[in-house]
Amino acid sequence: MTAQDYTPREMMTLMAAREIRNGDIVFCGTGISVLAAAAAKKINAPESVIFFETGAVDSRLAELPIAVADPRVMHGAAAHGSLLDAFAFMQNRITGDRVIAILGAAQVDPFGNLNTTCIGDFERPAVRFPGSGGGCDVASFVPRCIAFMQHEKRKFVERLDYLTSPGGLCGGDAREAAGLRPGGVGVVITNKAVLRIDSGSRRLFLEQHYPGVTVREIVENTGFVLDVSRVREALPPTADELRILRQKCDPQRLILGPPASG
Amino acid sequence: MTAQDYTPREMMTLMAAREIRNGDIVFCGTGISVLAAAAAKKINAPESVIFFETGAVDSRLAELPIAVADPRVMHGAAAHGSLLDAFAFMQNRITGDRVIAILGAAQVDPFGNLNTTCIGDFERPAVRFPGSGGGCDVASFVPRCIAFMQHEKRKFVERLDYLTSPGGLCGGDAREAAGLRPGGVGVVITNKAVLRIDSGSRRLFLEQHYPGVTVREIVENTGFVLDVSRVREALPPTADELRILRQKCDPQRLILGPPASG
Amino acid sequence: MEDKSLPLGEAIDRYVRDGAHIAVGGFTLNRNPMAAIYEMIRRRIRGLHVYAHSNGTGVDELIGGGCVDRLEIAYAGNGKAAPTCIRFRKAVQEGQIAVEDYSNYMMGLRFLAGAMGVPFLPTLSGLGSDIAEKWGFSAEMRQRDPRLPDDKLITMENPFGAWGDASRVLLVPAVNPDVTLIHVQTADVMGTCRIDGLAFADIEQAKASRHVIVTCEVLAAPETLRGEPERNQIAFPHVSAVCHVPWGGYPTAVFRHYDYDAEFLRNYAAAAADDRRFREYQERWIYGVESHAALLEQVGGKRLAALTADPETGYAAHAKRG
Amino acid sequence: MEDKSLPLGEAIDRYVRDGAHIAVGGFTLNRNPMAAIYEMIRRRIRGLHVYAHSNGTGVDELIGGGCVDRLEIAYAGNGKAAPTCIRFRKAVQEGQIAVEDYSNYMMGLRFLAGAMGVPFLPTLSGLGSDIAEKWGFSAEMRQRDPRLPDDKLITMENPFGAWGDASRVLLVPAVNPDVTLIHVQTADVMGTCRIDGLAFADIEQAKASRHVIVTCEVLAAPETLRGEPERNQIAFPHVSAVCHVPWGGYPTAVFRHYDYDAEFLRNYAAAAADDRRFREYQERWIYGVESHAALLEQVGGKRLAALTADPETGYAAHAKRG
Repeated sequence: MTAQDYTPREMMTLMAAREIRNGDIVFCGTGISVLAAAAAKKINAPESVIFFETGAVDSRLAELPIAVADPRVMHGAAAHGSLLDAFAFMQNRITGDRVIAILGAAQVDPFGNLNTTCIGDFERPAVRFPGSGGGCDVASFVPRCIAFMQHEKRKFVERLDYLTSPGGLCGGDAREAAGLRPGGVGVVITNKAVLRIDSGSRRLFLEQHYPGVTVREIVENTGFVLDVSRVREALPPTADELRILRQKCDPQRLILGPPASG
Repeated sequence: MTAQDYTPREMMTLMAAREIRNGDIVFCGTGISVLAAAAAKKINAPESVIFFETGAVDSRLAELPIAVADPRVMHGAAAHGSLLDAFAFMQNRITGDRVIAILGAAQVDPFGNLNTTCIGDFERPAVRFPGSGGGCDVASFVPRCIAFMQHEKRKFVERLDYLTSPGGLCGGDAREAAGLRPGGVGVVITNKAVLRIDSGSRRLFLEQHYPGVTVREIVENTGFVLDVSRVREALPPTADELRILRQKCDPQRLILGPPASG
Repeated sequence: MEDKSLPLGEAIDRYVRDGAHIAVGGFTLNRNPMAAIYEMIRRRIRGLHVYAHSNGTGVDELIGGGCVDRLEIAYAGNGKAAPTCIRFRKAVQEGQIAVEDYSNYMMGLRFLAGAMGVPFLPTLSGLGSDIAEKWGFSAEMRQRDPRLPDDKLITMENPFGAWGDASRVLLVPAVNPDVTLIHVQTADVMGTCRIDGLAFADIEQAKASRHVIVTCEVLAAPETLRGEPERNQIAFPHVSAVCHVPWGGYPTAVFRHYDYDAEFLRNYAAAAADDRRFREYQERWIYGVESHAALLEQVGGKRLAALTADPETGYAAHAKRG
Repeated sequence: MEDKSLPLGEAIDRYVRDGAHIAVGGFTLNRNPMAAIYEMIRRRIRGLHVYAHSNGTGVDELIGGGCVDRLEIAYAGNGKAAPTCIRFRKAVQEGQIAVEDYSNYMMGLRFLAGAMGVPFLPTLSGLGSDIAEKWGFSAEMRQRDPRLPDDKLITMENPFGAWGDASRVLLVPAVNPDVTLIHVQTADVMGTCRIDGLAFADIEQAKASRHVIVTCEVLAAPETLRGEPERNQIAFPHVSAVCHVPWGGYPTAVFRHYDYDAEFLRNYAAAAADDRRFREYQERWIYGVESHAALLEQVGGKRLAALTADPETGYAAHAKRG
């Protein structure tokens, strides 16, 4: 199998799926986030539980939802709570500590803080994004968060235009000093690489580059200084992973998009 | 019809029922409180709504409940909320301002504060009562509260052994100064009389004595100084009121107890 | 028994004034009170102050309809059709509306605080974030307007020390809208409501509100709803008006009744990106029809039939959504 | 799929230690987890710290069983049978248990705060009352015990000024019990629960708790409960153990299954007033039977049949209760 056999989007999805462990309760957003959770459940973590901020717990997902309020998240769930129930579930340490969350972002800084609000000045932005949604809440509450982002220099920035969802804030013990519990984004998965928060420096470092992507290409597409000393090549998707992802998780390619040309 | 034709308990129930107006939402406790609400709905306020701290709204009460958690409050209600919903309904001014509440008490002071907790020292009481239940909450939230009590000197006291449910606190603007909304107990209905809070002095005064009960008897059975200058005789129950109360509201005399001997 | 049923147009006229503070139910592409929203646009309501969490479809239409001056919101995206709602984005970037940002949980808590009748509720969300730091409504604007709290959010030390494993909390102020508009599966003429599937924040929005306008798929007999009172989430004392509007959530989904119309949402998004095409869209689907029933007729029975929910799943299984 | 079903005795052994902080579901004479309570008494659990709102029947039995050292409670009455619960009154008057008083709403909010994961919640209830002023647990006791907040309640100025029409609020601290025991109509082996009729504070109690032991009338297939997820109030991640115990709420009522046994409650109240007769009661109904099934057998099928709920009303219509 060569790099041409799968798309970057497939690789991203599977890299996130691999972060999920059996027994994890997986907080899903819209799009690639729910696809990664669905893939994990079918591949490596059959006893993981998918849940949504809209309040559905252990949704069956006979079809892929295109939004977290899609009626497809309602069918066959164990229980339907409210928006408030879903966030209380994460804020409460007894249940919240078992949650792993998958979030999207428009900008990430070296400490894993996320911007999903705007580019430019908040009051009159050059580009406005949808805003926090549950992102700020989840990043505040959940010990393990995965962020998805396209790997572009303007997205990996030294300083966010707006800090929507707290990671390590300005590093060190800033997060705890602000009153937040330990947690926030610990790993960023892009179309080129996996970046992880170093427990000492509390900064993102380059952990894995995808097959066929050079470290140099990654560094050039990252807007802040990146520790690359520990980088290794990511394991490409296995044939089984790809088969299950394509045939069982998103056969309509609603989220995966166009297939690989190779 | 003479005074012998009805019991003091029947009179108390009907005096409370007369306080209820069409459109009122009636918060009921256990016992005579729910009976008064049921009587009002069948006699003078057919469009009143009965509701319970346990969360039942507009219960049908095909049979009388002997507790607010009796399954008889559940049957045929418009909706079942939680304990929290029921109290939020009263704390919220939009809905709470439409509520009239009927509470029981072990002691009442001149300002309409109630004790349902204990006689003697709280830490080692001579007599322990059940405690607040929802009483403190209701007296804090609801603009119009009715209290039921047996008319005894040791129950109408200058100073409560324990202030469970706030009325006017120590009088004047004490209630508002404490941060409470206007409200609390405005009327006390006993087996002998009706006492009401004066809007000026904020103290209870004797408003009505029951037929056959002298003002002197009432004063002797009240442990604090009572303004009797405005007293009038209460209208006795009408034949219709008694018929509906006995035949439609409590035919088993579960709450009314033994019938009048006369 | 008070009968609160009335035509939707009359309900809007009676309760939604220009400048009103409103909240709308639903979430992105699900159970938005679309018939009510289209009716507000048709009646050219102006100057609304809108409280929203993730009320995608409906809020974006209201903004596009020129109804909204101020918006307090957590999320303005609409699934695959519009990762950021397009009229929202345009209005914010061009400074046409004033926006204050919160998170979904904060907005949910603000409605809950309003429903509970307390001035605020605490959370551990957002400490150290720009949501707490940056204010879209200035301190001056807040002080001038008695309908706004003086502070957006307040960070406070935990008065119970380290109790609850928290050193600080963020306090979010209560919201009490003038009117909340929701669309539910079933209601009776008194106003009692039953929601199937996820309730989102509809219940808290309704209970926080001075008036509630309910549109419903099915107008049931009170006796029917009272057979299972535990399934009725909103009791009649909270509700001002009940309007029977089948398909009143279209083009968003209503669980166990119909799915969202992915094609309509996609066409909306495409039109919204261009002012001229957007005016054509509004002319055709909102101003050019006299009611929701007329809008549905224009959609056509065949297309609606394809969206009808499978009784087993509650949505239109195998519908074309790509 | 994790199967959490196990015999009740094993569940108690596994999760309820001497000295545990526990909460029990139900309200006065309805849906108390009586089988679980009798089992705790039978196993002579000691030193419990109990959090209760109005959990009449169950809490009074636990006190009578000598299981309770400390009690935080709003209301200890049991309807017509016992305006004040009798073993509770005796234990308090004789100083055998330490008691801290709250209101029902305060206790409900304390469970909700625990369920939400916040250190406290605000209310306007109890300002100026002795509930706020007098502490049953002294400041010294509170400071010594890390399982208790240092303050019973805190009165605070409204930090948002006059917002929400409130000058002050009372803050109530969160409760997170070690174990909550509830009895529900239906559960599955994973732990998902469906409660019919009023839920009281069971849901908040369960969600606030580190462990939850559920007893149920009916052990249903997960697929059955998942057919209507909106009717399931507690999802399986909150639950540690599920025990199938039909009539597990007896002698309290379980809506749509059976009524309370007014005679049993009356006899209990009569026995509770006298130490010797109370020991006889316990010997006969608790220590002298090996399980709830054996207790029910002693009650007899005929008496239980008379309590069986009318399908129309959910209780035993026309039952003798006087």
